Amino acid sequence: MSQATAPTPGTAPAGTSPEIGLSTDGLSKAFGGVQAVDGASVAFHHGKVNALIGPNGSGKTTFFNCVTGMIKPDAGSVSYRGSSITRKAPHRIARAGIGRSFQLCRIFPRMTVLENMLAAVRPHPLHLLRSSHDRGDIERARELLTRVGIEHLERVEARDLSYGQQKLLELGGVLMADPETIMLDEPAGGVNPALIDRIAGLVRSLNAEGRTFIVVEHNMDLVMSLSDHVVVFDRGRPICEGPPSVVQNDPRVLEAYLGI
Amino acid sequence: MKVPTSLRITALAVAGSLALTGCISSGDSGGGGGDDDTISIGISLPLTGDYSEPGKGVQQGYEAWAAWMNENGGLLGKEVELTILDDQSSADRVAADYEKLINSDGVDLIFGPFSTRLVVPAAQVAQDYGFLFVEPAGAAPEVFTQGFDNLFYAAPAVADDHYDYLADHIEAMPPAQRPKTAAYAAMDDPFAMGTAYGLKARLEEMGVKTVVDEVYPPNTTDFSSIAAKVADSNADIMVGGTQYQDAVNLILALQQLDYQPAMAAFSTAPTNPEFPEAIGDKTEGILSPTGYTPDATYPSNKEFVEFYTAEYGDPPGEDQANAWTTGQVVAAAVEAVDCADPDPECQQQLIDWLHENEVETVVGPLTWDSEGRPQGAHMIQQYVDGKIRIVLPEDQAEAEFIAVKPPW
Amino acid sequence: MSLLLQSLVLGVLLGGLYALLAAGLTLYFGVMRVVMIAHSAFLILAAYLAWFWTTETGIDPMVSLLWTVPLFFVTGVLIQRLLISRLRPATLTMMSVLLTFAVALVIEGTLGFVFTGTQRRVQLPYGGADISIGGVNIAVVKLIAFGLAAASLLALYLLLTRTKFGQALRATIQHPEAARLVGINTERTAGYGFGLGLATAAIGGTALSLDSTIYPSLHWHWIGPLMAIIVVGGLGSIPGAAIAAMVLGVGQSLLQIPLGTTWAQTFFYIALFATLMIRPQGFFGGRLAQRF
Amino acid sequence: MPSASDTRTADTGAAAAHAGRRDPRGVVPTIVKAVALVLLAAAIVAFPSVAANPFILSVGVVIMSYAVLATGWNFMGGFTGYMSLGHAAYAGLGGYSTALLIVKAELNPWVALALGALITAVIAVPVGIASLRVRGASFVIVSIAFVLILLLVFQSWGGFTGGSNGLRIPRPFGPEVLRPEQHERFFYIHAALLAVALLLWWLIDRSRFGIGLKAIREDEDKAQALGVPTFQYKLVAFVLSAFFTALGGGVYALWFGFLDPVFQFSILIGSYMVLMSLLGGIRSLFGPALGALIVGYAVEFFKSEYGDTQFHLVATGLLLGIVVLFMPDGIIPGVTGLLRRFRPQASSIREVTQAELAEQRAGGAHTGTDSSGGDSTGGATRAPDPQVTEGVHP
Repeated sequence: MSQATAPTPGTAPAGTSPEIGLSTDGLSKAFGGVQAVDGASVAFHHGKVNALIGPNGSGKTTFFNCVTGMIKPDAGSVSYRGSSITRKAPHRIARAGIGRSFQLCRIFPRMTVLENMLAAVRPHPLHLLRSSHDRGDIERARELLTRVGIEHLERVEARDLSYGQQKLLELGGVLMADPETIMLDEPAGGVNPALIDRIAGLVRSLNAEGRTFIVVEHNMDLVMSLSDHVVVFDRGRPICEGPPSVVQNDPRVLEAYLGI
Repeated sequence: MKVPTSLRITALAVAGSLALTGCISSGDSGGGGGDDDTISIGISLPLTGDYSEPGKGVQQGYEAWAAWMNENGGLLGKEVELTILDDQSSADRVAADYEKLINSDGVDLIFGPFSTRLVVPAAQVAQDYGFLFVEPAGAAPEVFTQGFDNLFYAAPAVADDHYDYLADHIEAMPPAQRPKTAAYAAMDDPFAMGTAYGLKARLEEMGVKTVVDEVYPPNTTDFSSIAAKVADSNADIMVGGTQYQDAVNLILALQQLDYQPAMAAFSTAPTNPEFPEAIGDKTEGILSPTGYTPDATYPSNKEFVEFYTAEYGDPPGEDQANAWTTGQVVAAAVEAVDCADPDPECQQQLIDWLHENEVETVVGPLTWDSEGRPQGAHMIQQYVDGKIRIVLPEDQAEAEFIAVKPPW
Repeated sequence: MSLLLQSLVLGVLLGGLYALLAAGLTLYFGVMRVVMIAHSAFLILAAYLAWFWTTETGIDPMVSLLWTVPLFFVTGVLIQRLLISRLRPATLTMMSVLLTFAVALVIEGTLGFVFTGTQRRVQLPYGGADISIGGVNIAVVKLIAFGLAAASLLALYLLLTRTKFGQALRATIQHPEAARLVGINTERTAGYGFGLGLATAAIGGTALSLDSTIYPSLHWHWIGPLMAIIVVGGLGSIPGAAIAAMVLGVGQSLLQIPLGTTWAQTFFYIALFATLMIRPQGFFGGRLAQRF
Repeated sequence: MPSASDTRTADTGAAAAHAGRRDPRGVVPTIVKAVALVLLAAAIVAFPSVAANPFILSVGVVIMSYAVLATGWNFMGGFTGYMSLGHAAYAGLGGYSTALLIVKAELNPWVALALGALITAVIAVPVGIASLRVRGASFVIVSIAFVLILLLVFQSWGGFTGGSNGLRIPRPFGPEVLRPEQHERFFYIHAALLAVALLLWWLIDRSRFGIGLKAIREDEDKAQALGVPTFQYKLVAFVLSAFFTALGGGVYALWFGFLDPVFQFSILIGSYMVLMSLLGGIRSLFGPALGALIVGYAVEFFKSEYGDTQFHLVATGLLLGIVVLFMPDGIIPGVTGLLRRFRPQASSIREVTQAELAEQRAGGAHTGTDSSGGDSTGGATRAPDPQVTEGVHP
């Protein structure tokens, strides 16, 4: 497909030094003898669509999990907008403004689509016993469901959705929590081309509204067309980064992918 | 969505079970109290569960007694019919069982359950309905401090007094020959602890030093640590507040550590016919209190032993005797006041009569204090030449007391 | 002093049996993330089989190992295949606990049904025999039980470290996804892991029958300490479990001197709570607890 | 028929449809619901006078107590999916602390009951912290271990707890209240407690807190990633669960009048709570109570019919195994699903979405077409991906 990095509306012109949102320093995580993330220091551009690519097993998902607190890193630090979120509980990181999706799409299977959305509402402790079917929340949920295109399914249990619909629901749920930065783990994995386009369109429009994206993705066409900044992972650490066009031609990337 | 359906299902189930409640009560044939020519007696026993094994002895005793009564003209000329329910060795069940026996099966009289732990909840139910409650197994001192005025223990003595003759005997020894130190190990069970601590109180009074005092949970299977302590203390007398298997385990563990006391006394276990099998030829000199011996010369005992042996092949043991005694005690009261029905007035007459009279039983004549404690004492048995014999008190002794136990 | 030494020896002997059984529990948890509540029920079942064997044939209970170990191994594989693997992965941990709990109840009930609640003990000619070394008396049966446990643990260790199957098993425990990627059939491996775990229960049960009374509800008495051991050792770590078993076994034995039997038993649970409060991943290795 | 009326409202416009969709069933089911609730309440109120004799009434008290305990258990098990096998610990603690407050501190029985449950809740906090910091396995292990440790402590600490001699609790009502009347009063007290527990469960079920808890049950990682403070939520649910279980245990203790550690801190009682809840359905408000009714009734029935065997353990085990393997959702959802399958109007998602697709293709505009039929789960299969065509929408 087109490899042109179409300038996305609302982003700063190329050349100026980018604002850093999320960054890690020397992040490491080992499972048994396997060093899944190995001293990774990465800085993601705020307000942009960042892509994280790399061959299978290069530690991208583990990196994601360390950043979002799902796994406690062995060493290193993570900071977001200038404050450290290292080893913080996942919900704190979420509340700091980082939302994420999961590699194999995860929704709440035995809850309705609407409930899936409402689960992302963060009530004030004093309002915990208020009905979850708050009118304002529901309206917002419906808006977002409409935006991702599954508003007609709001009363269906999530497990009865198709995989594609579940992916959209997951994205909707992430949006419901209203995060500044959204980390997507293989948003295009296992879905058909039409839906990929739809998801890409959503990412673009949300980015245009000022949301930062960090996307792990294997679909190179999508990565190249969507992202402003690409980080390439191999063996648990970044080996190169830059605009898509630069990264694409970097010999180290070829080497990592082809295993030369 | 799910709520109304679930509600409907629940409502349906409630309605259904309301309609079916009859099943629970009418399910058991039992013995209708309304029958004029039978007297039905309700009993709950641990037929399954942790207390099921000793519970069986009580069951046999009860059944033998009922059969004997019916062969000998019945009670008040009526046939005796037992309704035995299984309490699954559980306190909740034992209470529910008596509740059922009294209300649903309409029994005329009730007999007590087995095991101290089940006596108190059962006695509560009996008390609330005004029933006489004679029981074969609640010997622990605490049973009698609960304020039950309807409760009578159908055995010669409560747990604390089981070793009285042994204590007397030691006290009578010249001070130089008395044991100097004593080790106690008791199961955490009201009855077993009661026996050991009854003796402990007496021995301490006469200056025998307590060097080990261990209580172990009923489910203990590894006695090596307790045995290590006892062996380390090298006490002159070893007292075990035991039931059955725990005594076997404890003795084996003591043997493994090569501990040789001059006296060794264990409650309950040594009177069990399987005990010599489990211990082998190392039983010589082991002491044990007992409330019953088949050789006793009380008038009714001969009949009992003959009848029981003919029925079951073996002579009766202590549990069987206590059950039979329970039957005798209740029967004596029933014959004396000439009534046997669930009416509170009749039951109160039975209770009052027992408080004031002595009953001849297979374990001797029994009287009770106001709280239901029997006023007798247990005999002391000892393994002599491989057989368990009465050695104390001397006027009933079948064999000479072995003062220094041979090594085991 | 001699009491201390004696208790120490007793603790080590007990710890050996704990270690073997805890290794079995760890295996199940490692391969399937399953807390196998029925482990100790199978332990008691094996002890009953050994007792039954000896009372029926008069042959030493240890000979029963020849058929109980293969039987238990196959049973373990079948349990994994037919029961555990039917559960949904999402709720596996919880539901497997309930399922194995149900298995434990069925075993306990069946034992009570068949053999009644009577306490049983194998009668051995050498039941009360002892060896005296340096003022310490060691019961022969305890020594045999310990030897059996130690030999089995060693065999298990060699199997895990020296064989191809052992490597596959360890890979499955540490990183199932990665193991699948390198071509290990993790399902089958998990089944064999389960079988191995249950085989430890067969050996442990036979060892137990030598020196202990058995009754159907005895398994509750074992499962508590064993679960405490695997948590303290770090869920999923076999060496961790073995070390924790030794430490806790000896600790319990020594604490009995000042505290008495009952309070000494609480040592296991205090260690369990302390571990979860201070170091939830366990003190000796395993980090699986973190995620499961 | 409800879907038909809904579709009509839906046609009036998307916004109106959304507003009117709060209850997709419309008016009729609400009435059915209310009638069923009234009938249920009436049945419970009437039970003591219908019961043939005090024994039947006492069985009713026991079943009611089971219902309270199982519903208490379900505050944790149902909402979060964390299955405690050791909830007997909290029932026992509730019973003992109530009893000890009466016996030792000579408090009024009802004050003691409330205070006892509060004390139990306080004790549950550190236990919850220890067991909930890590996932799944530790929780179950601690739940069992806690029962075993309490058994040891209450057995050994005889001077305070009565130990193996047990602890008798004086009657809360005077001696003039005879036993049958005690049964009746305690039946109603249990019923009232059950009503309170059910009300709170229902409140939480529809609350924001509840939706967070359910999210934890469905996917804890995901819930965390969405910002649900999972540990805190779980802890609150756990303590609440312990509180109600303790109240249940306390009321039972007042009724039964005697406590023995062996029977209070019993694994079997905890497993009954799990079995009842699972059998009835842990996601349903009335599930645990229904399960209690079934199990409680079955226990009595089988005992009186088949009596003296150890088989009740095997039966409990087999039933639990069957429920776990084949109907982990319990009876209520199972029957609900069955009913839906046989309801002719029920349409599968496939139909709904395809109908919508057609509509969209034709009109291109979103209508708030009713999707209440979509709550049919029975024959639903994965719908074909409507996005294949919808993808072109802006």
